[in-house]
This record gives sequence, C-alpha cells and structure tokens, in this order.
Amino acid sequence: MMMSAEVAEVAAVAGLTVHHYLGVATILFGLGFAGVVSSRHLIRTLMCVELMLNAVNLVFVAINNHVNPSDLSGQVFAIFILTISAAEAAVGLAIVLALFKNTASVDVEDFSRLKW
Amino acid sequence: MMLEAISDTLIQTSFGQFIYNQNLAFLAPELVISLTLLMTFALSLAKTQVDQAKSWGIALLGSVVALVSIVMHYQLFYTGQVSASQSVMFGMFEADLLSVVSRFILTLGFILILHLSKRFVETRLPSQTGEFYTLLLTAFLGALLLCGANDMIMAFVALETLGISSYILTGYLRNNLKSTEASLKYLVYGGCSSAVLLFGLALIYGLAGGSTSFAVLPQALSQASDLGAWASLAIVMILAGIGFKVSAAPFHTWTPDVYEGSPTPITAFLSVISKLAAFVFAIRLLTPFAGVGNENVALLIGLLAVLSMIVGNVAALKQTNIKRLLGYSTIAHAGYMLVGLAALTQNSLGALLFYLATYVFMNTGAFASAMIGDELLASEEISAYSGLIKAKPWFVFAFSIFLLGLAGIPISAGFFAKFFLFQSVVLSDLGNLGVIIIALLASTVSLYYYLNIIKVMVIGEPSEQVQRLIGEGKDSAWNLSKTLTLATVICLIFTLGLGIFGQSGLLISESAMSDHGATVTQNLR
Amino acid sequence: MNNLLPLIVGFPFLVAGVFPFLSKAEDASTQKGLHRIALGASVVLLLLTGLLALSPEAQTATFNLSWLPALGINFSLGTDGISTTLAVLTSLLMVLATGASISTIEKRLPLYYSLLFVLIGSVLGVFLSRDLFLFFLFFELELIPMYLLISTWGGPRREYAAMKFVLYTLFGSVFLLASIIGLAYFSQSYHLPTETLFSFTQLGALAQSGYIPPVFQLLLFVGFFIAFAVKLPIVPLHTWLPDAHVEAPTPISMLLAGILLKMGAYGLLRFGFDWFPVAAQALAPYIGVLAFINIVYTGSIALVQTDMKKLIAYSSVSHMGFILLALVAMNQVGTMAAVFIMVSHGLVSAALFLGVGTLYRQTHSREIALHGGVAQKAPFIFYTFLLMSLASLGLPLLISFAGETLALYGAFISESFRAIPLGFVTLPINIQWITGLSALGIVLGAAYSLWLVKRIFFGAVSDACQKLEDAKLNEVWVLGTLAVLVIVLGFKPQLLTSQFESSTQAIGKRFEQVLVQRDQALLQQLQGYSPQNGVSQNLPMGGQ
Amino acid sequence: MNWFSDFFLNNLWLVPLYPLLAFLSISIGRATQVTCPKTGEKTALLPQIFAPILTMTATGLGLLHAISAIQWLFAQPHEAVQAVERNWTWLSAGNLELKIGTLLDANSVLMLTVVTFVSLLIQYYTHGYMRHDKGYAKFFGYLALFNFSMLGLVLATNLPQMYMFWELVGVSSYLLIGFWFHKPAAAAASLKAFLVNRVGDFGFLIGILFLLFFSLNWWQGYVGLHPEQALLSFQGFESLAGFMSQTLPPWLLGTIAILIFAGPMAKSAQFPLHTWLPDAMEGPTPISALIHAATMVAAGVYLIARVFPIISISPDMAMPFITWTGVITAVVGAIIAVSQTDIKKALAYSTMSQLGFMVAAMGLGAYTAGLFHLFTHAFFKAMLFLCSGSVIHACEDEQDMRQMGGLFKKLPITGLTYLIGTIAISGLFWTSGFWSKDEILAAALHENTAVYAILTATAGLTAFYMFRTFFMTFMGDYRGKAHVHHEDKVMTLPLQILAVPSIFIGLVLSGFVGLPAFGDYITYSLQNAPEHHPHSLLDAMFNQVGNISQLVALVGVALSSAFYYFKVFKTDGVKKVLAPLYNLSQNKFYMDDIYDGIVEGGVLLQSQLNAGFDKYVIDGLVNLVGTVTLLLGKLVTRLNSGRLQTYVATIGFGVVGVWLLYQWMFKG
Repeated sequence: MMMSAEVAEVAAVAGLTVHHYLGVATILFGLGFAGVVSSRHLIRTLMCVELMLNAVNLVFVAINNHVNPSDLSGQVFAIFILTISAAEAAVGLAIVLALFKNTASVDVEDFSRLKW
Repeated sequence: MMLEAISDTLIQTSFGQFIYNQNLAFLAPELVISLTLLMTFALSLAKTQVDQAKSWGIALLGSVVALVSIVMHYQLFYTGQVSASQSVMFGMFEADLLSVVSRFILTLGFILILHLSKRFVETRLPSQTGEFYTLLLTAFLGALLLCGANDMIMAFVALETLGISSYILTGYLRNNLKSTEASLKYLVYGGCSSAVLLFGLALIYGLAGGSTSFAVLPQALSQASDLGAWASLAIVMILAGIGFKVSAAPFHTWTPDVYEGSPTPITAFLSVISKLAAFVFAIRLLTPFAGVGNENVALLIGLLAVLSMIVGNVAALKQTNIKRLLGYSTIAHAGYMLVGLAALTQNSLGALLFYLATYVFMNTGAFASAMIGDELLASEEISAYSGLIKAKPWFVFAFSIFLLGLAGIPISAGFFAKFFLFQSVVLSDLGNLGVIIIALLASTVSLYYYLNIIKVMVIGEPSEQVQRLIGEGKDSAWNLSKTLTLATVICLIFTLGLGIFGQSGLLISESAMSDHGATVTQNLR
Repeated sequence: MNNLLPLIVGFPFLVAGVFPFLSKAEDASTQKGLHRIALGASVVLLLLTGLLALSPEAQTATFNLSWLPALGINFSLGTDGISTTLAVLTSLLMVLATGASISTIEKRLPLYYSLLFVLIGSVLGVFLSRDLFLFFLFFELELIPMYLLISTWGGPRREYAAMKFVLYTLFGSVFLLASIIGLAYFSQSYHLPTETLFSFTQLGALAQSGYIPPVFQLLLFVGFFIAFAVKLPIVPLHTWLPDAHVEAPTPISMLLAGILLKMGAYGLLRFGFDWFPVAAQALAPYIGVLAFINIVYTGSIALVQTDMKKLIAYSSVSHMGFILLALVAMNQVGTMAAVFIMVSHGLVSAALFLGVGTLYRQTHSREIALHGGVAQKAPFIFYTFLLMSLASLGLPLLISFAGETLALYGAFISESFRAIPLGFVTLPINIQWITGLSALGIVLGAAYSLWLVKRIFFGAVSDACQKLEDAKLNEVWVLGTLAVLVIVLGFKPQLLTSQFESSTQAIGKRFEQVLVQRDQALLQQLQGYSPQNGVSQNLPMGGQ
Repeated sequence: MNWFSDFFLNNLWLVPLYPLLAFLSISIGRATQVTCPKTGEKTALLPQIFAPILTMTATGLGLLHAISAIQWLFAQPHEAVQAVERNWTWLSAGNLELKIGTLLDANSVLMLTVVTFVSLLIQYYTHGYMRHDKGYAKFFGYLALFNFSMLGLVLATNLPQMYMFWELVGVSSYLLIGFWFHKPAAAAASLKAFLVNRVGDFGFLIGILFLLFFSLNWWQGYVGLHPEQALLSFQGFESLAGFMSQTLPPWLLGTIAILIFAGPMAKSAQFPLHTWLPDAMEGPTPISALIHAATMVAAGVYLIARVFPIISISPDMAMPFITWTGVITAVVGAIIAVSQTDIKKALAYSTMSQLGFMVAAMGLGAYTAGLFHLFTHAFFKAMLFLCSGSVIHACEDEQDMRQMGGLFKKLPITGLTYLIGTIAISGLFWTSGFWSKDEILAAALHENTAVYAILTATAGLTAFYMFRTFFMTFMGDYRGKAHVHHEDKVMTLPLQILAVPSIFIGLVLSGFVGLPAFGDYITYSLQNAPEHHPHSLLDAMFNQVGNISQLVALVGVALSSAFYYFKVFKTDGVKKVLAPLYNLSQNKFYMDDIYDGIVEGGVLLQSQLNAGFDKYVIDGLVNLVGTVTLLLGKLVTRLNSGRLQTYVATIGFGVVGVWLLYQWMFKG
C-alpha cells in the first residue's frame, strides 16, 4: 500500500499522468505493428509481435494504477501476458527453424506459395 | 452410486475439501482432459510405435469420460439440484447452462475430430502420435476453459492455450512446406490479433473500473448512455480479436491459406472447435454491451457479418481446391452466425447455438469427405472428383448432403438452422429484415459453388483418378479408415436428423440462453 | 380420409428411397423392368390422389402432426378445391411423364426415377401443405432434383440452363422467406398462439384482418409477388424458362410446364391475392400492365423463334399471362378462370412438349427449318399436335377456350382498377383497356401455333425427316389420354369446374368484398356525391 | 304427320349433333387400324364408303328438321312469329353464366334450309369429285365437322355461343382449305385464311366484351327480364339496344357496332380483310362451293342480321360505315374479277362482290333484301362453283380459262347450268338474282342515290365478267392440251337440282304466287324502312329499278360477247387504254403486297426487336449479375496475395476502418 502512495507523489511531481503512459504504450504498439508489417526478416517480425504484446502490458499496468491502484489484477494480467508471449516466441522460433531447415531462407517473400 | 462413494471419501481429504468449497466438481471435464493429456504426454516418450498408437485410445477414452461428466452436470441442472449460475475458482469460471451446452457440443466435435485424425496421424507421423494427441488435447482443454471463462485473464489464457497449440498443430507436418508456411502465417497473424484483443481488453478493464471479471461489466456500463471514443475503439479491437478467431471478414485473410496448408483434421478442428469456443467467449463478453448506446454494438457486429458473408461467398465462387473453398465457406458461415450474434437477444443467441451445433456436424462431415476424397483420389482439386458417382455413389451422396446442408437446402439441418437463426433475428426487431435479405442473397450465391462440386461429381466425365478407381472395381471395398467412415456416417446422421428431429436440440439451445441459463443474459431482451 | 394426405405426400419419397437400391444394369430387360416399376408407382400415386379427389371430404380433409412446437411449426396438410385439383393434375402428369420417359431416357435410370419421385413428392407437398414453413420447405426441396434432372439428361447447354433455373428460383425464394418471417413477426407481435405460428388459418386470418399496417401489407405482398413472379413466370423474371425448357429432356419439360409453373400461380393466388387483397387491389393496375406485357410481349417473341421448344416455352409464358390477368380481375369469374387455365395449360403444354419430344428423339434437332412435311411421315403425331395447337390457340370445345374466355370475360366486367397512377401523371387506362389489348394474345397465339404446324407438318418432306416414323407405343397412349382429356373437358368444362368451384367462389367473393369496400370508401370521400338512381354511373372510359 | 314434325321441332339440338357424331365416328373409324383375320393386312376399322354415307345421312336428317321447321314457320301468322328457344348451361362462374341452346325463328329456319340443302347436294357431288383422292374419308369427316359448326352457329341463341361456333367454322375452313397440305400453296392459304379470320374475331370479341360489360354491370334490368334466356341472347337484344341507346354516347354505340361488324368483315371477306378468299381456292372445289360460296361467307351477313338491333341504334356512324364497306367490296371484287384467268378465282371475286351487295343492303337498313340476296346467291353461286369443279375435273385439273374453250359440246349439262347461273347472277330475265338484287337496288335508290348508281354499275360489270368466263370456257374452240373427259353423272345431277331454285326461287318467294313472300317472315321494323311494296306481279316485274338494272346487265352481256365471243375488239388494245385500271385489277389492288408489308415489316420486325431485347437486354442483365459477382470474387481473392505482410496489414486497416465507419455512421 505504502509503495504506491510514494510512487503517486513522484509521478505527480514529474507531471506524468496515465495519458502519457497510454500514449507511450500506443506508440510502442504502433511501432510493433509497423515492424511486423514492414519487416522482411522473420525473426524481426516475431520480435515486433513480442513488442506489441509488451506495449499492452504497459497499458494494463498504467490503467491499473490509474483506476484502482489498490487491486493489482491488472499487473497480474500483465504477468500472464508475459508468460504467454514467451511461449509464443518459443513456438514462433521453432516454426521459423523448421522453415529455415526446408527452404534455407528466412525472407517472408519466399513463403507465399498459398495464395488466391 | 459408485461416483457418490468416491466423492464422499475424497471430500474428507484436505485436497477434497479445497475442491469442494470451490465446487471444482463443475470443472470435472477439464480435469479429466488434463489427466488424459498427461497420460498421452507420457506415452509420447515411449519408443515403440505400438505404444504411440495407444495414445489415440486414451485420448478417446478421456473425451468420452468428459462427455459423460458434462451430461451428468446437465442432469443436475435439469433436475434442479443445482442453481443456474455456479461460479468456480473465485468467479474465474462460470459453470452455467451456456457453458455446459457449449462444452457438450465441443466434446462431440472433438470426438469426431479424433476419429478423423486416427489413420491420418498413424500413416504420416507414426513416431509422434503421442505428442500430436497431447497437443490436440491441450488445444481442446483451452477451448473448454474458454467456454466458461468469465474473467479476462481466464479467457485470455484459455484463448492462447487453444491458439498456440493450434499454431504448432497446423505446422505439424514439418517436411511439408505448405503446412509450415501455414503455421507461420497463423502464428504471426494470431499474435498480432491477440495483441489487438488485449489492447481492447485493457481499455475495457479501465472502463470496468479496474476489475478483470466480466460479471462486473453490466453495472459498470449501466450508466454509460453512449459508447465513448475509447470504449468504441475497445469494442472494435475486441471484435478484431474475435473476428480473427471466428475468421470473419476483414480479419479473414489467414483462413484460406491456413485451411489449405494445415493437415485436414486440424483444419476441421480449427473450423469447428475454435470457432465455437470463440463465439461463446464473444457472447459472454459482448452481451453486457447490448443495451448501451441504442445497439451500436449490434450494428458493429452486423457490419462485420455483412462483410464476411459477401467476402466469403463471392471469393469461393472460383476456387478449385476443396479445402480452400471450405475455408472461404467458413468465412461465409461466420457471417451468418455473426448476424445471429448481432441481434443479441435470448432466442437469437439460442438459435445461434443451435446453428453452431448443426455447423459442427456439417463442416466436420465436409472435411471428412475431403479426407476420404484425398485418400481415394490423392488430390484436393475439385476437378479430380469429376464423375465420382460412377465409382463411389454412396460417398457422393454423403458429400452432397453435407454440401447442400452448408448451402441451406431443405431436409438438411442447415436449412432448419438457417431458418431458425434468421427468423429469431427478425422476431427481435423487424428492422433486421434488410440484413436477412442480404444474408439470403449471399446464401443464394453460395449455392453456386456448393452445387458446382455436386455437378462435377454427378455429371462430369470420370477423371483419370476416378477411372483408376472404377478399374479397381468393388474389390477396393472400404480399405478406407474405419474411424473416418464412422465419423462421416455419424455426421450424416446428425446433419439429416438434427433438422427434422431438431425439437430437442432446439429446446436445449433455447434453455442455454434463457434467463436462468446464462448469468450473462439477465439484461438481454 | 385425413390420413390419406401424408400417404400421398410421403409415398413418392418412399419410392424415391427405394429406387437407388435397384439394379444399375444398362441392358434392355432391366431398363424395361425399371420403367415398369416407375410407371406402376406413379399409377398408384394417381389412384391415391384420385381417391382423395373423389372422396366426400375432398375439400375439407386435414392432417396435423406437431413437429417443432418450440417454433410453432407443425406438419399440417389439408385440401380445398384448388389443392385437390392441382394434386390430381400433378399425379396425372407424373404418370404421363413416366410413360414418356420410357422412350426418351436410357442411362442411369435408378438415379433418374428417384430424383423424379422426389420432385413429384415436393410438388405435391407444396400443393397440399397448410403450414407456411412446410410450404417453403417443399418449395425449395424441388430445386435440387430439378437441377440434377436437367443437367444430367438435358441437351447441349444443360448445365448453364440448370444453374440459371436454380439460382433464379432461389433468388425468388429469398423474398418468399423474407415475407414469411415478416408475417411471423406480426403474428408474434400480436401475441397470437405460438405453437401454430405458421399455420395457414392463423396467418391467413391475420393477413386478411387488416391489423397489419397497410405499408407492411404492401411490402409483404410484394415479397410474395416477386417470389411467385419468378416461378409463374412474369416477364422481367422469365428468362430462365426458355433455357430450362429447351435443355430439359422431354418428360422433365412436360413436368416443368405442366406443374412447376402452376406452383407460382397457386402461390400467387393463395398467398398473394387471397391473403393481401387490399394490397393486391392497390397494385392491381401495375400487375394488370405486367399481365398485358406477359401475354403480348412473349406472344410476339414466340412468333419469331427458330427453336420448336423455345417457341412452346414462350407460349407457356404467354398463357401464364392470362392467369395473371384473371387474378387481377379480382372477381369470382377471374379466380375460377385462373385455376381453370392452370389445369388446361398443364395438359396442353405437356402434350405439345411430348409432340416436339417425339420429333426431337428421331431428328435430334429442334430447328424448325430442318423439319418439313412430317404429317406425311407421322400422321399420329401430326393429328395430336394439330389438336393440341388448336387447343392452345383457344379453339372452342377444347379445354383452354373455357379458361381463356372466362379470363377475358371476368377481366372485362371487373371493377378492379379504373386508372394507373404513375406518381405525377395518372393514365386513364382501366382494366377494360388492358383486357382489350391482351385479347391480341389470342391472335398472336393462333399465328405462332399454326405457323409452327405449317412449317413442321405441311409442305414437302424435308431431308431430315425422311426416315421419321410415327410415335412409339408409350407415346401413343400418353398423347391419346391427353387428347381425350382435352376434348372431353373442352366439351363439358363443368366436369372440371365442379371440383374447385366452391373454393374459387369463396376467394372471389372476398375479392369482390374488397372492391365494394373500396368503392364505399371512395363514396364517403366525395361527401357531396349522391348516386342518382342506384346504377353506379362509372363509365368504363372516364372513371376515376 | 304432326307427331313426326313435333319430334323434329322439339329436339332441334339434334341437328348439329348428327354431323358431330358422323365426324367422330369417321375419324375414330379411320384412325383405328385393325388387322383383318384372313389376309392379315391392316385396314381401317371403317371402310371408305361409309364416310359419305354417314355424312350425308347426318345432313339429310338435318334437312328433315329444316322442312318441319319451314312447316312450323308457315303455319304461324307472319306478323307475330313465336320464336322457340331452349338453353342448357355450358359453364357458370359467379354472376356469369354461358349457355348453349337452340333458337328457332324465321332467320334460323332460312339459314337451316340453305345450309342443309346445299351441303347435302355438295356432299353427293363430292362423292363424284373426290372418289380417287387418298384422303376421301378424311374429307367427308371434315365436311361433317364443318356442318356441325355451321349448324351450331345457325341455331345459336346468344352471342357468346355464336362466337364459339364462329371460331369452329373458321377452324373447319382452315382444315378444308389446307386439305392437300403437301401442297405448300394450300398450307399457306389455310394459314392466311385462319389468321385473317382471327383478326376479325379479335374485333368481334371486343364487341362482345363491351356488350357483356353493359348488360352485366349496368343493365340491372337484365336478370329479372328473362331468367331462362341466356346472357346476351338475341331475343333480349331489342331491350338491351334500347337501354344502351339511352345511356351511352353515340360515338361509343358506333364503335361497339363497328367492332362487332369486324367479325363479319373477315368472315364474309369484306374489303380490307378479303384477301384470304381468293387464296382459299387452293382447297378442293366442293368446299369452295360449300364454304366459300354458300354457307360460311353468308354467316357474316347472318350475324349482322342477328345483331341488327345493336347496329341500328347508331344510324349515323355504324350503318354508313357498313354500307360503304359493302359498296367498296362490291366494286373492288367486280373490277378484279374482270382480269382473272383462273376460273375459280374469278368466281371467288364474284362471291366477294355479291357479299358486298348483301352487306351494303344491311348497311342501308334493307334487312329483308340483304337476306333474300343471301338466300338466292347461295343457290346459283354453289351451282357455278360445282360447274367449275366439273370443268376442272374434265380437263384433268386444269383451272386456267385460257387453256379451255368450246367445252359446251363436250359438257352440255355443265355448260347449260353454268349459263343459267351466269344469267341468274347478272339478274337477267327475272331469275332469282334479279328479284333479290332488284330489292337491294330499290332500297339503295330510296336511301342513297350515289350508292344506287355505283351498285347498278357494278351489277352491269358483274354481267360483263360472268359472261366473259362463260364465253372463255364454253364457247369458241378448245385451246387446252389435255384430253377432255365426259362429264360424270354423279356431278351433273346436283347441278340440275340447283338450277331449279336459281331460276324460280325469286319468283316463288315474291309473294304473288300463292306462297308467302320472303319478306313476310324475314323483316325487321325499322323506322325508315322503304315503304314501296309492289302491288301486283307485273308491277314487280316491270318497275323502274328492275328495268334499268336489266338494261345495264344486257349492255354488259353485249360488251362481253363482243370481246370474247365475236372477238370484235382485241382485248390487249383495251388493256393499253385502261392501263392503270387494268394493272390495278391484275395485281388485286396490291392488297396482298400491302399485307405482306404489314406482316413482314410490322409484326415480324417488332417481334424480332422484342426477341432481341429479351435475349440481350433482360437475359444480358441476368448474365451481367453473374459476371459481376465473379469479378467481385476475383477482386476479393486479390486480398489473399499470399504475402504475410498484407495479411497482417488488413488487421490494422480493418480496425481503423471499422472504427472510422462507426464514428461516421453512428456519430456523424
């Protein structure tokens, strides 16, 4: 309980409100999305997906603190998201590995056999 | 009696006590599935292929036991021993009638999928059957949990268990380029859309005043007269997540590729199990928003519905690959179901549930026939099916019934389900007649490509594969996999039966959404 | 007698279920065996319907079985004069079509007959059902068998024609379903009993009661009208018919013309005009114009066709125009005329198609130019075809004369509309003008049918027809029965009208009631108006 | 004797029934093949000889009915003839009840006798003419069918029934004209005849519809008046006409009368719709005699007589129209007949001209004169056609008069009867033609002198072309190549029987020879009926009109003999002088080409346009919808380009797009 009160004072002094956090989070989210859409390299795409998920963590924590600092369910959710994104990253890497083994390429452009 | 005995002894133990006061008994099916999961996992470590093959038996046994426990749970409801809403694990899981009925349909579907995949897995990856079934059971477990999840965290975890395991399953044929490419697309697309879904959930979390449970939503939204900018963005993002899982346009681009690339049993799994679970999740999440801002949410969903109906049907017209065509047809059917969801009234959601039930059988039947076709003709191209009636008339009859069912032509359950769905939507508000007419016109277009396949099979000149089949003559008998044929026959019986004798099925799905059925429907009309 | 109904509807499906299991051998003896079984089954069906028609409660038999009470749907069948007559016509044409297929259909007989019996079962279901959902189910059920029948045994462009037929009818049934659900909405919003939500009596009473606001009555009527306009067919939505007829094998085009078009007419009469008379009267001027176009426009197109079957197909559309004209008349004479033409056109067009079929079977071409002097080679075909062409152009003392004159007389003496309001301008064209102009149809009818007879049968024998022999035995007795029916029912039309007189009279009286109410309302509107000497002085020419 | 005649009187409905039974038994008898046990070859059930026997007995019985009907008529005081009417309901729907029945009154007796007597003779004649033809029995079947429809028409009690049998007569004439259907010309002629009649029936039907509308909807008095009478029954026409003349504007009355007149205009080959009659000569000669001279064409005039009350209530619109149509037909017929070389075509045009006379008489209100001319014309025109039949038969089916000549020696009886017929038709020497034509001219003089002048000139012209045909066929020397056979006894007997009435019937029925006059029974009280009635026989024979007409006829005969018997003037010289008139006559006033133009250019062209519109626009639209959907499908699959980046991009665009649409749709 104590911890959050001090944090709130520091934030108030530095003039940081929840909208700043949300702003940063949305920017992060946007960057992640842009990264996924633009990158040709598979690993970079996976990393950008992770980035998007982390951006959402930030949103959760910010909102939790802003709306109901006493109950930490938002942060619990963030932790869950972390674990899940880790699992996803692992699976993603395994798939990229399999692709690389078959076609010796990690470029997204080579994987457009399934179309129309 | 024997069960009561076991449960009495169990309760004495501290663990039993914990389960008891958290009435975890209602999670019996999930527990059973996790048990079977562990067993198949253990088997997957075994060296010899014979032990590996046993894992199919265990998976089947597990799901049957789960089915029995669900039916017993329904008995409790039916006999009134249990009051409707039974929240489990601090409100994380809502064991109400909606979750029971949806889990019942899910398990039925899963059993059919198991039958579909037996021969497929043994021939293609004999050494990894244990691992395959473990993954399949994890995905199924995720789906089961999703049906009852009444909390954001629980829903997200269940959704991702289902998601991630199905990414792996899609790419299970490692040396097949199509399968791995499909799983790549599925993973990246799934990752992004779950990120978007989470962003939406986060905003809803803020809106709901800092609690992740869905139960709190109705009060939180009761004052909100209109959806604010942030709230509407949240809803759209959630719809994006659901749209991905349910393969509704404009979030459908992954569906044709994944359906064509991944192994057919898994495609069946995706099109049936994950779609049904996603819809139940959508029902739980979106119903609180029904009353807000004169049905704006309903119109949003309606927008998605119309888009997917048009995209799904129109795109499927010129398809030549059977699985890709069924992919587009699932997009179209997602559109019809979303129309039911958009109406957001008790009987329209009931009709939606019934539609989902019939859809499970028709679609699994269609995929089973595609698999039989693959075994007979070793090709997924529709042209290969031409003139098949001369070789396998009874198979052509079954396949046509499934296709006509999907098209909504009479005496098949599809026709009845579509009729109930559209009728319930209009009965809620005459204004929806416009959407219904669009839906009917779209299903008229859909008849073209369904009938096209039947035409090729019945009228076409025998293709060289079919000629070879005729050459083999009767002795080729049914060297097809017994379980696959059994699954097709079950689907056929249900597709024909569920319509004509649909009275009981309809009652069950209506009750699922009635007042005492689901906690979530208190504020619905 | 009541449980005869499910037997009549169920029996064809039963037979259809049995056929696929019969031997698929292609040799002559099994073929003959299969033909005989099919013929036997259709004769049994005819006996059943005949038994129903002759029984005392032919007009009042009902059968009810609750099927899906959760949604107010029950499996209820029933009869009145019109349904029994059309049911008998259907089973009669089924016997004749099976007879005709003996000489025309060779390959894949079990599949052919099972599809044919499913088709007939669903058509009988349409005519006998008394539950709107059941009606819709049977209405859509006949699509797939018809599709497969046309596209498997049809002519060169059969797939295109079959697909066009199915999509066109399905497009129509979209509006039918929309109207059915709309009607159910109103029935539910007036808290009518839900377990009989879709029964005819309940929905009919609601529709005729006028509780439904007029705008919605109009919309529902238009919904039903479009669905049955595709099936009737009415001009802008008719282009599927010539293709379907030309490509369908002879027995199927006999059934298509004989009874499938009548489903459209039956639906229009029962759901369109009978349930929404006020809306029908409001739209009567426009439907009247459609009827005129249907008769004269397609009549003139029939004149210049080079393909025999297409010519007869267009002539069927023209005859259906007379049914529409009779319905628009909205009086007892008109309603009876409509039902009479349904039966008369059924018999005549079936015979015409079989006549052309026998020629096509031997010359393998439908081009009129290729044929000539057939009368010298095949006298039986010539005399029956001549008799049927004379019947189709409305020669008195042959069956379709009574229908056509009743339609023209009924329409001319009707008061259904006196002017055609077109938004800003009102054309002073009343139903008398429309009927007068539609009478041109009989001149066109004479022109195209006798010109066809001249080009095919008269003159020197063309080289394509050198080896032409006369009709086979099965075609002889089919054409014979049709000829006898056409003559007997032509001489004594009361044999036919007594069947459905009471029900058409009832419907006709309801129409006249609506017109009388409209006139009274008009009178009140012109308060100052005082009728001089009781004779309603509305000049046909002037009028409102 | 009277129980015998009572039987014939009461069940008049048997009259049409006999020929119908004859037709059915012949057609069924000939159709059913039966293998005779001994020789085993297949023959028809009914041997060929039975066909004429059946038909002639049927017509004979009809004649007996007619005789007893005449007896019944003469027994009645001619001022108040009690018509006997019996009706049976044929079809009833709502307030409309169509009845079929038999009406016995003066007009129906007249037509009954003419039809039965003339057709009996012609059937006997046909036995001789068609004996070698393959379709011998079928021909008698068709004759029986024609008799059934004609007698049905004659005995009709109401207009709808009349319309029914009217069309049946049209169809039987179609069947008979197209009897030798292997000849393309006959097939075309039969189609043309039926279609032109059908156009007339269209107008007739509209007229009936109008009458139906007024009598059912407006004339509340109708139902109570005659419950047993049928709708639009002829008996009730006076009261209906009276009601209509009070309530309807004159132009409407005129239109209705003219519409009804359209029927007879086609059936009796009046001016615009006459082109089918000459082509109808393609049929065998007996039917030209029966149908296209005596009976069917006369049905038109009979109908005018029946609906006379309706016509008479629009004196200044319908009556002049009918008169001038009749006059024009008479003139045009006569002019064309002058230049005809085919004997049957010449007689056909003369029939058309005589019909013109009858219709003109009706138009002038001379009801009795019109019917009397119909009565007399039936006899001598039938005889003339039968003579031409026997000539053609003798010259091995040669119809062109230029190939004949000098046949009097070879065929004396035919020649003589032909001469009598020509004299009768020209109205010379007080033959029957004189009496009937004289009454028409008298009525014309009284009503409208211009019409009188034209008709008298036409009478002269008639004499000219009739004697021309006589001289070209029977006088001079034989120009043809074929060997001329002797005349067949069976064919000349009817000629001699018909010669008697052609000469004396006029005198007999003039009312001065003991028997009642024609006019006593067949009259219609018109306000402006011509009052002049000859007091004595001599006055009737030598009155002013009669003398002028005989004079003009004699001039005609003289001119004709100059040209064709004594060959004083060369015909081609005259041709050059009257070139325009001659060309007009030669090409039949270009009517055929005008009609071909109308049909080809008008109806068929419009139908081609309709067919094109239907095929490309309506059907095109339907196919367009199909292709558009397929194109849309291609467009949508474009989205699935297979590249992962575009897939993921759609999530972004999807979310943003839906959100913006939401903002715009629900907030905007």
